[in-house]
Amino acid sequence: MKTNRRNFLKQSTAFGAAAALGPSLYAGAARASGEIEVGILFSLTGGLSIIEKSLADATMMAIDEINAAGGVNGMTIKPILEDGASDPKTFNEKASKLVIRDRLQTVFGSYTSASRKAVLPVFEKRNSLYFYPTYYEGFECSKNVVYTGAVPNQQLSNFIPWIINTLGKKKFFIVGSNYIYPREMAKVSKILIEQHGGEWIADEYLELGHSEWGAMVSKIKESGCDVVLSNVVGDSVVAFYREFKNQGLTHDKLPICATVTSEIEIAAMGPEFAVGSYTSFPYFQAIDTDRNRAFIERYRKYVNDPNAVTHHALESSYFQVYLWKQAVEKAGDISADAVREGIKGQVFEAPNGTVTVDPENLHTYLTPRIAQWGADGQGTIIDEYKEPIEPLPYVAYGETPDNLFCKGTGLDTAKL
Amino acid sequence: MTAALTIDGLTVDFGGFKAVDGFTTVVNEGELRVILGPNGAGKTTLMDLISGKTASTAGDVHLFGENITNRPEHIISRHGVGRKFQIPSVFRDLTVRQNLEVAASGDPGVFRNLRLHMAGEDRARVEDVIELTRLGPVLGTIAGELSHGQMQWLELGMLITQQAKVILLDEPTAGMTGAETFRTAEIINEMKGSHTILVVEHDMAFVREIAERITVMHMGKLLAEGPMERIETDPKVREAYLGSGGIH
Amino acid sequence: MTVQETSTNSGAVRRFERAADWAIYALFIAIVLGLPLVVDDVFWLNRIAKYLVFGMLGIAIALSWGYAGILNLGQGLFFGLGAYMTAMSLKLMSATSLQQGSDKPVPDFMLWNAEPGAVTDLCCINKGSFLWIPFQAQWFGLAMAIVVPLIVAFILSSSIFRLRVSGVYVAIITLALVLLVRLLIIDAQPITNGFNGLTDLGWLTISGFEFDPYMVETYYVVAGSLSVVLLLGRWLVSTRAGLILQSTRDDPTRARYLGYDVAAYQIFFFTISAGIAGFAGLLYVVAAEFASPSFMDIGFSISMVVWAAVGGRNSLIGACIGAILINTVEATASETEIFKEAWKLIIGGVFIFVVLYMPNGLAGIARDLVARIQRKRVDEGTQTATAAANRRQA
Amino acid sequence: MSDIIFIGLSLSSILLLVALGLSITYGAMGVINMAHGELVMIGAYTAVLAGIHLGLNLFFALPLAFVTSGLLGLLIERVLIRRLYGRIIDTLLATWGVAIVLQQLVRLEFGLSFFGIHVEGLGSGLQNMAVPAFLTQPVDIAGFTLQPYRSFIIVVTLLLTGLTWWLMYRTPMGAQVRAIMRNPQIAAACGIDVRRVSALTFAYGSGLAGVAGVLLAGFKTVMPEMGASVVVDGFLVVVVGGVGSLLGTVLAAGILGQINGVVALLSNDIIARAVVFAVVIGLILWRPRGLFSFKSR
Repeated sequence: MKTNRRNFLKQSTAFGAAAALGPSLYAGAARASGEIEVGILFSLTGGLSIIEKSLADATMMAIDEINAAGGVNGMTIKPILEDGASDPKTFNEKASKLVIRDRLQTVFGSYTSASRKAVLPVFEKRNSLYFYPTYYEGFECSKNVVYTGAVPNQQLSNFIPWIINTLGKKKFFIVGSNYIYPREMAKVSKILIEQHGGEWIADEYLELGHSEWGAMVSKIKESGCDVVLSNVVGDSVVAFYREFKNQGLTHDKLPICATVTSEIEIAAMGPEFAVGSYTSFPYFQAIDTDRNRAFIERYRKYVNDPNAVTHHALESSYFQVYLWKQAVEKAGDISADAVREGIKGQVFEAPNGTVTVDPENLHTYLTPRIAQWGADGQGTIIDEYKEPIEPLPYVAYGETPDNLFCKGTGLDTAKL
Repeated sequence: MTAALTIDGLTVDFGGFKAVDGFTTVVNEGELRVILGPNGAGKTTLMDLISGKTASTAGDVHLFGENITNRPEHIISRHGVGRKFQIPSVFRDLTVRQNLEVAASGDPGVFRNLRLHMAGEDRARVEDVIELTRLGPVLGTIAGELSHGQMQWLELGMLITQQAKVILLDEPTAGMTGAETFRTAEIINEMKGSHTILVVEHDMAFVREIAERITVMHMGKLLAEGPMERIETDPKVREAYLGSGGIH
Repeated sequence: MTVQETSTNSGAVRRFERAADWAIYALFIAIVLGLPLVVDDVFWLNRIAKYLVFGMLGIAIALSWGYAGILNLGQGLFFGLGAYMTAMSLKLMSATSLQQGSDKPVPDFMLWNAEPGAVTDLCCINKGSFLWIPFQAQWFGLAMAIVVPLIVAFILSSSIFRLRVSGVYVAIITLALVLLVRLLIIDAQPITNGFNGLTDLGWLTISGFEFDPYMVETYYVVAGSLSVVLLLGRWLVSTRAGLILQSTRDDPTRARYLGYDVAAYQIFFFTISAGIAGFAGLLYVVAAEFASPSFMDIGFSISMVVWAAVGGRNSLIGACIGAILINTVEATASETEIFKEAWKLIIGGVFIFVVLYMPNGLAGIARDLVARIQRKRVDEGTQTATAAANRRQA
Repeated sequence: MSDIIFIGLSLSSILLLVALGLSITYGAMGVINMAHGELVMIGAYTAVLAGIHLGLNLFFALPLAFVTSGLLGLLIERVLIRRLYGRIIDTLLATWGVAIVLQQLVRLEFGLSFFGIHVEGLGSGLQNMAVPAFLTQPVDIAGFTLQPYRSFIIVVTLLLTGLTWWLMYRTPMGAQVRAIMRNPQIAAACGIDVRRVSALTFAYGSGLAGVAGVLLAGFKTVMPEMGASVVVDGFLVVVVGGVGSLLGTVLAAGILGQINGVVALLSNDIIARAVVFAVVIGLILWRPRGLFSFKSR
């Protein structure tokens, strides 16, 4: 049985009535035999719902697909969806609801690091598993989180050398939103830039969500740089690219090379503002494989929007459910400990290609790609690694594949 | 007799316009002084200057020999100046009793007031004032719901509770019915002697009822001073009042 | 009816109201403290503990807004300061901070932000890290959670009220200030961990006992604190100072002419209110295990005011109950399947409804109810008294 | 140098654009309309929807958004604000509720999403408004790069300010509004239909918000939350300028915009924001009634 999400909401009205009666009743009723309950925790309201709703949709779609194909070990997955409301306080509260009251062993959720950090104590102290689908800054080594988004080395280790060697650009202006991810990306970038003989001439930040770029773009113009490395996040991205063009800068002379600008932001700004700029991600909607095309088609049908775009965090939200499924099947148990053991080394053919969970740090092997944006709002993939590369969450501190900091036994702090 | 209030050359300059200009007078302890003057003579401004609402630009105000010129309102008030406004000013969301309790301000500091009950003498005084102002029946009423007259009496009662030594009254009978005016005059007459009172008033019938000495102001200056009968016959006063229709 | 009779009646009314008032307080505190006897679900206890903390914020708002007439749209500033001070201490107690040895705690994010080769010690790992040194003592962080908000509020309110700024202008200043501090905290990433806030904290530990947030003991700490704050606040507003404060709200000029230094009263109560908010921040961190700059979002500060409005801005317990109630409704609605995406509509609608039809909030409704019962009682009482008097005369 | 002034000027014009509507609804009518930002957002969505479904460009969207937001403002006034005049803090709380509702309504496509209907241009995603190409091509004039879109915003803002000034100070309607500002009771006694004039004034202020929304949509993302951040800045400008003073609002927007621009260029945007907040606090402490004010009531 294939249900789309709107139908899902309607069907669950019946459950809703039960839920209104009382929390404990609901938990009891749903815990019927032949079901596995998992939590989904994204913002359905508030500013971040713009992106997080699509992540929740992708997660739901994967669950529906798995259920339609016979479930996990013959059991149906029963998702419990909670709204983080774009507020770390709410995330924390809902996480404790899912983990402590509903006693769930697995929750899929979070887009921002701030929300992940707010829920982490709940998962670590109650030993549940959190599947986190977003690219992030690294520097985390939790045995209670499975990270399926890119870490800095998976976005930058091909990007910076490519900018310097292939594009021939050497003077970097680094700009980002003022929080940890962009600052950490900048740190890794600087190391790579210097290694490859480039130089960075500025490292500037703007308040998260700020949309007034006049002064910053003017600085970029005056700085004498020949490439802009953007770690700008969220809706600021749109204002940035628009201001960039309005001040007469063009991507053929001074390209923006971005680590966060995805299909969503491109569609939101209007593709004409981004034509010719670059982004590095493991996944693009433009990946030209049958598997990806089918995925996009299914997703569009699922959300009932023929123009819906797919992007990196969305794709990770989707495939991480499958990784979890395989782990449960391998372990034969849904407990967090069993799934953690089961997921180590788990391989899945995702829309972006083969993904593998690193048995040591529970991050995911992904294939870095660089795309150049076109007038249709889609990227053309102009460079990609031959194979998935190993996730190194501590790369900024000298972590290498031969010298891992984060292992199954925990973080080796002596190496920091 | 001791001088309660000594005003010496008091002047305020509002950007070239002198609302009060070199005004000088002495009010003795226990005296009831009425200040008369046509509109714009500077009577209310004079009260603002004494009570600290407006800062003077020249001159001094002494209260029982102490200089209170341009001190903050609450300090002047603590020295013993009480003021009643033209538009009754009471705490409209508090009950009548609470208004009077707040007025018992012998100990005005924050920390000294972190206690549940008033001192016994304050409580006794509040009861006396309730008696005097005949507000007994409405003690539990929210002050904002009182009649105009009751509100005026409450304000007077608060001044007595406050134990102000010098009381400034700005048109205490404005907007009152005849009966209310009569009652007000009664209260003021009872206050006479124990308080020094300065009254600004237009209602001549009322002034005759209460006045002892009268000071006439004109264009911010002192025009004449003396007992009622002399003022009424003073040619300067008559002249000044011609423009605004004379004393009536 | 003679004067004497009305006077006794009004006295009786007040006595009855006071009795009803105390009854409500007693009932509330009994329910809050007795809740663990009925609810044995640790999740719900923890969740309610968080809402009790918000209830404490409601008390802080009612104190400054309802009783002093000062609308503080930046109460989140004091809540946030309290939370950060507490979280700093608890952060230094977490396993990740102690990985270099128990005598040398360093928060993990400092290691992470450190320049290569920096000394990994609180003294000098970065420019501001020395500020953390005293927070190694837990009592210091807990004390600062209240002291720092008190000091900041004292300085702020001294300048505001000495300059006789009032009304909406106070609201705008506090609003701008909370925005400013939020911005600075996010920017001072090396010592505050910026946008992500302080997470991965240790548990509050008092003489060896660790307060796991999902423990009934932790609930009692919060519930007990709330009860104490509530009674303390009730005592404060019942004192003469509380009465005088209300008079300054009604007519500051009159209060000045009675000899009161109005600013001093405003400063005192504004500062107390900030201290309560700081204490609430402390307890929130104990129950939720993190501190975040989102505590200083404008939306949160405005929400607090709305909670107080729903419960009744002129009533400490009303505002407290309002906060608890709204948060419970929010949580329940957002966890009910049919409201999953529509719950914000409901909350918005409730705010509008309350402002339009319940200007004094729940407390106003309760007061009306008490007054109605009372009037009936007094009427009956008067009738019997009059009847008795008539009989005597006859 | 001219670059710095231009950046400051364009920052000022955007502040003023949002503050202008507020200076009417808050300054003139004493209503703290927290939903003003949402009226801006509705204006922006009007432009997006007009572009997608009617094929109308920016210039047609401007009047359309004015009417849409104006009508919505009228509705809010009739249903809500009307009962709250004189209760300034209550207007803040009630309109906060309105803001929450409006945001969520747009996100839920006015409830249509429950029935599986999707309207392109609504919903929780990011939207954008196309800007005519000639407004995005910078022009070089004697070494100074003129940005047409920024200049366009500045010009429209100036025109709207002029129009508002003319309405308020040169028309009988404006005289009535100013009379109500100073004393509604006496204005009513003089035969002014206070209810009607207030409703129209509020609608006008709301309409200005709609226009601001269209112009903002040209350089930032259109999304349900876009209004929340602009409204606070708008209030700061109006309060610093002096409640009820159009000149004060213009001046405050000018000062704060220039400070922001200069500091942003000399150090960075974060410090610039911090400085602006600090200046606002300082100015209010220094002149609690604003830079320009008249005594009212």
